[in-house]
Amino acid sequence: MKNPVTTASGTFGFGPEYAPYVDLNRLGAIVVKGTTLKPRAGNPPPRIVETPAGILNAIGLQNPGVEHFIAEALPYLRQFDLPVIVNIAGDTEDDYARLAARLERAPGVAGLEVNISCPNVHKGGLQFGVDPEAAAGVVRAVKAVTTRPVIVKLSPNVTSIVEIAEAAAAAGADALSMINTLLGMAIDIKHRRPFLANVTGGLSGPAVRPVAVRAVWQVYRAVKLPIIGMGGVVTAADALELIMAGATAVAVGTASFVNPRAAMDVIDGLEKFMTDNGVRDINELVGAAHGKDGK
Amino acid sequence: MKNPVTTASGTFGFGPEYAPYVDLNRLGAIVVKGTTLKPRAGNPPPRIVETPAGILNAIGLQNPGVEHFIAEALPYLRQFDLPVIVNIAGDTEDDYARLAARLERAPGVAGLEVNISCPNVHKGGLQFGVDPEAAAGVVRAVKAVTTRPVIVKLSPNVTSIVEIAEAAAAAGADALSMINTLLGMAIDIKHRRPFLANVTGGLSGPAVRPVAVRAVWQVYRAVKLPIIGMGGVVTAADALELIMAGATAVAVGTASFVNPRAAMDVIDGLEKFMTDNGVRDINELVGAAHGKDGK
Amino acid sequence: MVSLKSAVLAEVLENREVAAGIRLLWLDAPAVCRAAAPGQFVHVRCAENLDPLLRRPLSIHAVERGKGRMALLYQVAGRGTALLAARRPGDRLDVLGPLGHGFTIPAPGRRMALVGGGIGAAPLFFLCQELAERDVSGYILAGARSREQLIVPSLPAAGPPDEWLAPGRFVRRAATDDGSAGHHGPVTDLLAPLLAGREVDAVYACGPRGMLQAVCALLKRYRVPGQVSLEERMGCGVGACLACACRTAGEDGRPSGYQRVCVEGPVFAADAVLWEDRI
Amino acid sequence: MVSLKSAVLAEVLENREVAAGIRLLWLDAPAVCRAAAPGQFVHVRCAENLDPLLRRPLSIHAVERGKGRMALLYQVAGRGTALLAARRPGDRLDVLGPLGHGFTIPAPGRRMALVGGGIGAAPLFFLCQELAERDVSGYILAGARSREQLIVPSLPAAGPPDEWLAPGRFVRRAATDDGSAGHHGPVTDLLAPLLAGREVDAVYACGPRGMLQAVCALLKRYRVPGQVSLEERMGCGVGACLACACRTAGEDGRPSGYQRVCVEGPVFAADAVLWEDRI
Ligand SMILES: Cc1cc2nc3c(=O)[nH]c(=O)nc-3n(C[C@H](O)[C@H](O)[C@H](O)COP(=O)(O)OP(=O)(O)OC[C@H]3O[C@@H](n4cnc5c(N)ncnc54)[C@H](O)[C@@H]3O)c2cc1C
Ligand SMILES: Cc1cc2nc3c(=O)[nH]c(=O)nc-3n(C[C@H](O)[C@H](O)[C@H](O)COP(=O)(O)OP(=O)(O)OC[C@H]3O[C@@H](n4cnc5c(N)ncnc54)[C@H](O)[C@@H]3O)c2cc1C
Ligand SMILES: Cc1cc2nc3c(=O)[nH]c(=O)nc-3n(C[C@H](O)[C@H](O)[C@H](O)COP(=O)(O)O)c2cc1C
Ligand SMILES: Cc1cc2nc3c(=O)[nH]c(=O)nc-3n(C[C@H](O)[C@H](O)[C@H](O)COP(=O)(O)O)c2cc1C
Ligand code: FES
Ligand code: FES
Repeated sequence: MKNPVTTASGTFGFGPEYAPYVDLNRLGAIVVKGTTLKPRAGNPPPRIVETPAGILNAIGLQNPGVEHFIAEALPYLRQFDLPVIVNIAGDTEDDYARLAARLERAPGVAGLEVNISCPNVHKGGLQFGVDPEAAAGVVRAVKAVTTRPVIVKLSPNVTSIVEIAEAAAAAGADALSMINTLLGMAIDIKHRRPFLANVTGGLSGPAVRPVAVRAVWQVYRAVKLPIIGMGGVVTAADALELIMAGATAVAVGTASFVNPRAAMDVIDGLEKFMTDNGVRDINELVGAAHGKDGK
Repeated sequence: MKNPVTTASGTFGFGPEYAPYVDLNRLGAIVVKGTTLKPRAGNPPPRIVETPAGILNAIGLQNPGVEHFIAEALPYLRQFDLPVIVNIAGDTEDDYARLAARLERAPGVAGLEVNISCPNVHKGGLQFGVDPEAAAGVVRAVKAVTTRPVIVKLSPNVTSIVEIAEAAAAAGADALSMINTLLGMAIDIKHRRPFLANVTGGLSGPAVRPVAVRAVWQVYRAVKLPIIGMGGVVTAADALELIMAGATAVAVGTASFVNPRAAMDVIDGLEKFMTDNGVRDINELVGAAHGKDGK
Repeated sequence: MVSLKSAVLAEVLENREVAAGIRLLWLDAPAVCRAAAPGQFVHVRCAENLDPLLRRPLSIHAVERGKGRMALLYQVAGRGTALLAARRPGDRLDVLGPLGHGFTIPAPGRRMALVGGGIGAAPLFFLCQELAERDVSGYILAGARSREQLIVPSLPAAGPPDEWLAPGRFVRRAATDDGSAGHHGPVTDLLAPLLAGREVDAVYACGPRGMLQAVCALLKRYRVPGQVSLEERMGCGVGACLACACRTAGEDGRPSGYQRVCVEGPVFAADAVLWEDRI
Repeated sequence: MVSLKSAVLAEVLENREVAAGIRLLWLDAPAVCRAAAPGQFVHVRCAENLDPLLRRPLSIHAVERGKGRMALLYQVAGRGTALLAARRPGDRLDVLGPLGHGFTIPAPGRRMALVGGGIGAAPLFFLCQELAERDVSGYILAGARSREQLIVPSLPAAGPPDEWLAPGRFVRRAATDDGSAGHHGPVTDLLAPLLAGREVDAVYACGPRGMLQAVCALLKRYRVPGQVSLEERMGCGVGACLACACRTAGEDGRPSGYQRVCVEGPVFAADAVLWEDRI
């Protein structure tokens, strides 16, 4: 990776949507929208509602399916000098394995991000993300059929994220990413009903950053795997919080909706911070807030 | 209760702090700062840090102990026409039982709020709040020695808040309150260390409201106990979200720091909403967002 | 090195109330003006901080390409638009756009009905501007709750160009729910006889969901083609988040999945939209 | 019915830069003025929305009771104070206070040293105002990084009242870290000889933590009483949240627990503060 900044799955489409605003060649990597075996229609609208310093979304994993991804989205992305990480989601262990196997045969896939934590599909993975056994099962199934690096995306909606992280690590994960959205909800008080058609949604944006920093901090101390940190990164300072908490890379998500160039601004801001503070290698900052009692 | 609005424990002191700004007689009830058997010094500063639409706090249950509470704070509060709910916290089941027993002999205690969910003390209860067995144990121990209504305060830092709620209900809780703070953290990037002396803290304020609404919604569907909803209530509209999700009463917390009259403004706003919408009894609105498939 | 688009910081030139709760905002935004087509929208950042967080979609109401000026016509509906209302001339506004897929410009000789309901009529003014030089004629039908909310009659307030409305070629008619101006009843009451009498070749409509649905039902009944501009809650505005879903039908009339209001829309063929009940 | 206090919406009268990055804000706030005592602070809501969420504590810098005007002297340090800097005359600012426990007004005849470091010197001006009519004399010692940041010499810029500083009774001395004004070195270099020479009966100090700690060490060494004004991160500002903890000692010098900077402070007896290392 040219730099430690990537895009959070589901917030940056498949690349072309933000290409008019962002030089994709400058991104450290792109993580594309969650992909499933079959095309998925997603949830009925409304799918989004604004909350204080955040949003709730319930897209429901709308996506054109892995075949379409390989036929259409991947060739587009391969024009760029840009590692492509494919976020995969399924209803069963076997779904994940089949997705990984199919993508193994697709040229230009730099890694897989295994989404075991989407709160917006009823069978779509959340059960895996909250149960260490189930999480490990998915990871093993994917690892068995792929040679690509496997990043496991963790849910914050658990009593102990460390427990799930450890299970994923033991099952062979190459890296961890966190956090997916917090399970939340908003009520339309005028109509006295849930705001989202899906009832609950996933909370993201600046509001959740403290939870993301804590998750990265805890997992960094417990598990020796690289972490991709995400959750509420808007500026380079936010990214630095996650990096100093232990993230090797960061993803920009909701912030892109507010500022299409957010990922670029984070890249530029990190460079400036490094220059201003005489930091040669960003890795000097990874986990820096743990001091000597870190790992 | 004159109205469904109370104060969230730890955000309104023991009453006198806000008495210059708020007519305490107008509150539905007051929930005082978490009280322990022995005085507790709390955590070293810094104890607070601002986050997007929220704050992280790590007070560490600083309080003068139950004897001082009974001798000093309670007589002050008894001057008012105001139900006093005492928030209690301990390190062991026995601590909770002794606190409840001691308060049983104190006149003017309208109820106990059992805090099994404070994230800021190392032994102070969090283990109870995340484990259904332990939660039930505390509730049974308290119920055995008190005739006062027992409200159990739940943590959102769990995989299933419903599971804990059900355990508390089965153990005899009279009501549930939720949510306590979300476990979070902030990094001071200038000094490359955690911002709070306690490292992690509890996230509260508007940022967490979607999580609170979701928790109330889920528990309302599963458990037939009154719910006191809290988390990010700033306005009457926010309170109505919690009420329509299933809360019988709401507590105003962090908002008081921003606007000392926040609880009054919520009371006035609820009255206005009821008048404008021809609602005679606030209970008509409790759980209204569940529609016919609610309970 | 590719040349990248970006949001612009447009200077506020004017921002005043033109009808009850409705304001007209002129911006200095030459790049947006150059690229804009009728029916497109801009995604506006209303706060300078994170509260409120998301941008707000607003249709392009008028464009003066020569001067590089464009106007938005907006209703103060909530927190974002209230912040917009507080912007003074000289302030800078973060504007992303033009975005989305607008109205098809009708072929010369066409007879059109342009139907606007409430603030939904905002984009019709820009459309009229573009049609002014073309040989297109027909009707502008404006509906509103009452006289105060009627938008089309207030269009000239947007600037000098009464002639932009090309009244010679477009007949204006109004309908209000309370009868305080024009026809007493829904605006579709004005449309139905035009369709029945085959007086128009196509209908373009924007406004509240209920009105659009009624328009589409009439179009289906009289087999007249049309286009409607939809609203949906948005995240990104550029097609990346899939928040702004609208269920559409394929050629065969069967559901073909969700389209994005911000990219495939906001203007859709009237017969493509499936009016599923919103929960 | 009790009469309740509340935050006031104070009109901004003036808001201008008076030193590098330091601004003076005059507010119309008669009720606050009436109740204010030197060393107290107000808790200011910098945004009208939720970002940033918390109020900001700022010392009361000057009070003109007759006119009902008060001034804050603030350094643009972060987002809240940057928003303050953008307020224009005529805007209204949500101000809660006066809050906290200020300086004890010295008895007549006392000889004082008032020590201010950087922006910490803000409350000393109000203190000087209150002492102007009293028979109190001594020294004002102002420290700063360099000439541009020196606060006390810029005090007259706060209005006409050079005489408020009662230079006849107070001798002013400055110290800068870079020697660009006054003594080249820390402001405690100016204090030490005064203490050694028994030239003052008491010392009041406010400024950065390190400076206050050094002042307290000198006071202990020379057994001179004093008071220091502390800063700590605040939530409520009224004593309810226990966020603003400061470790103090009892009469016996042993730790007596945490006090609240917003209620028991911000001004504490110099010998009560335990200077525990902040992590
Ligand atoms: C393509 C498009 C074009 C539009 N053009 C105009 C126009 O020209 N003039 C005009 O006055 N209004 C227009 N609207 C509606 C306008 O976007 C909303 O009124 C505005 O976003 C309300 O923001 P608020 O903060 O004031 O209200 P709030 O209710 O506080 O907004 C809360 C959230 O809901 C969203 N929202 C609220 N109402 C709508 C709505 N009707 N459609 C989509 N999202 C909504 C907001 O964007 C925001 O995310 C358009 C909407 C769309 C989708
Ligand atoms: C009793 C008291 C009196 C003060 N008087 C003055 C004064 O007269 N003039 C002046 O310029 N400054 C004064 N300060 C410091 C002032 O409160 C901070 O500079 C200010 O809060 C910074 O806010 P910000 O949003 O600009 O900075 P940010 O760094 O963005 O603030 C983030 C958070 O940290 C808090 N914070 C930041 N710095 C401090 C600090 N030094 N002390 C306490 N909290 C802090 C803020 O209140 C806020 O909650 C005083 C502080 C206290 C406690
Ligand atoms: C609209 C939207 C869609 C998302 N879709 C996915 C997805 O398909 N797969 C996934 O793993 N995460 C998805 N996420 C979660 C984000 O990748 C990210 O983990 C989360 O939003 C936190 O980061 P942020 O606060 O920067 O947005 C989605 C988030 C949003 C807001
Ligand atoms: C400074 C502070 C102190 C708190 N102390 C306690 C406490 O002692 N006991 C408790 O049960 N909850 C405590 N809480 C949690 C609140 O009661 C409440 O559950 C939480 O803040 C969410 O509500 P809010 O978002 O309205 O603040 C505290 C919260 C804050 C901000
Ligand atoms: S708003 Fe994001 S896809 Fe339309
Ligand atoms: S700031 Fe809340 S007690 Fe001091």
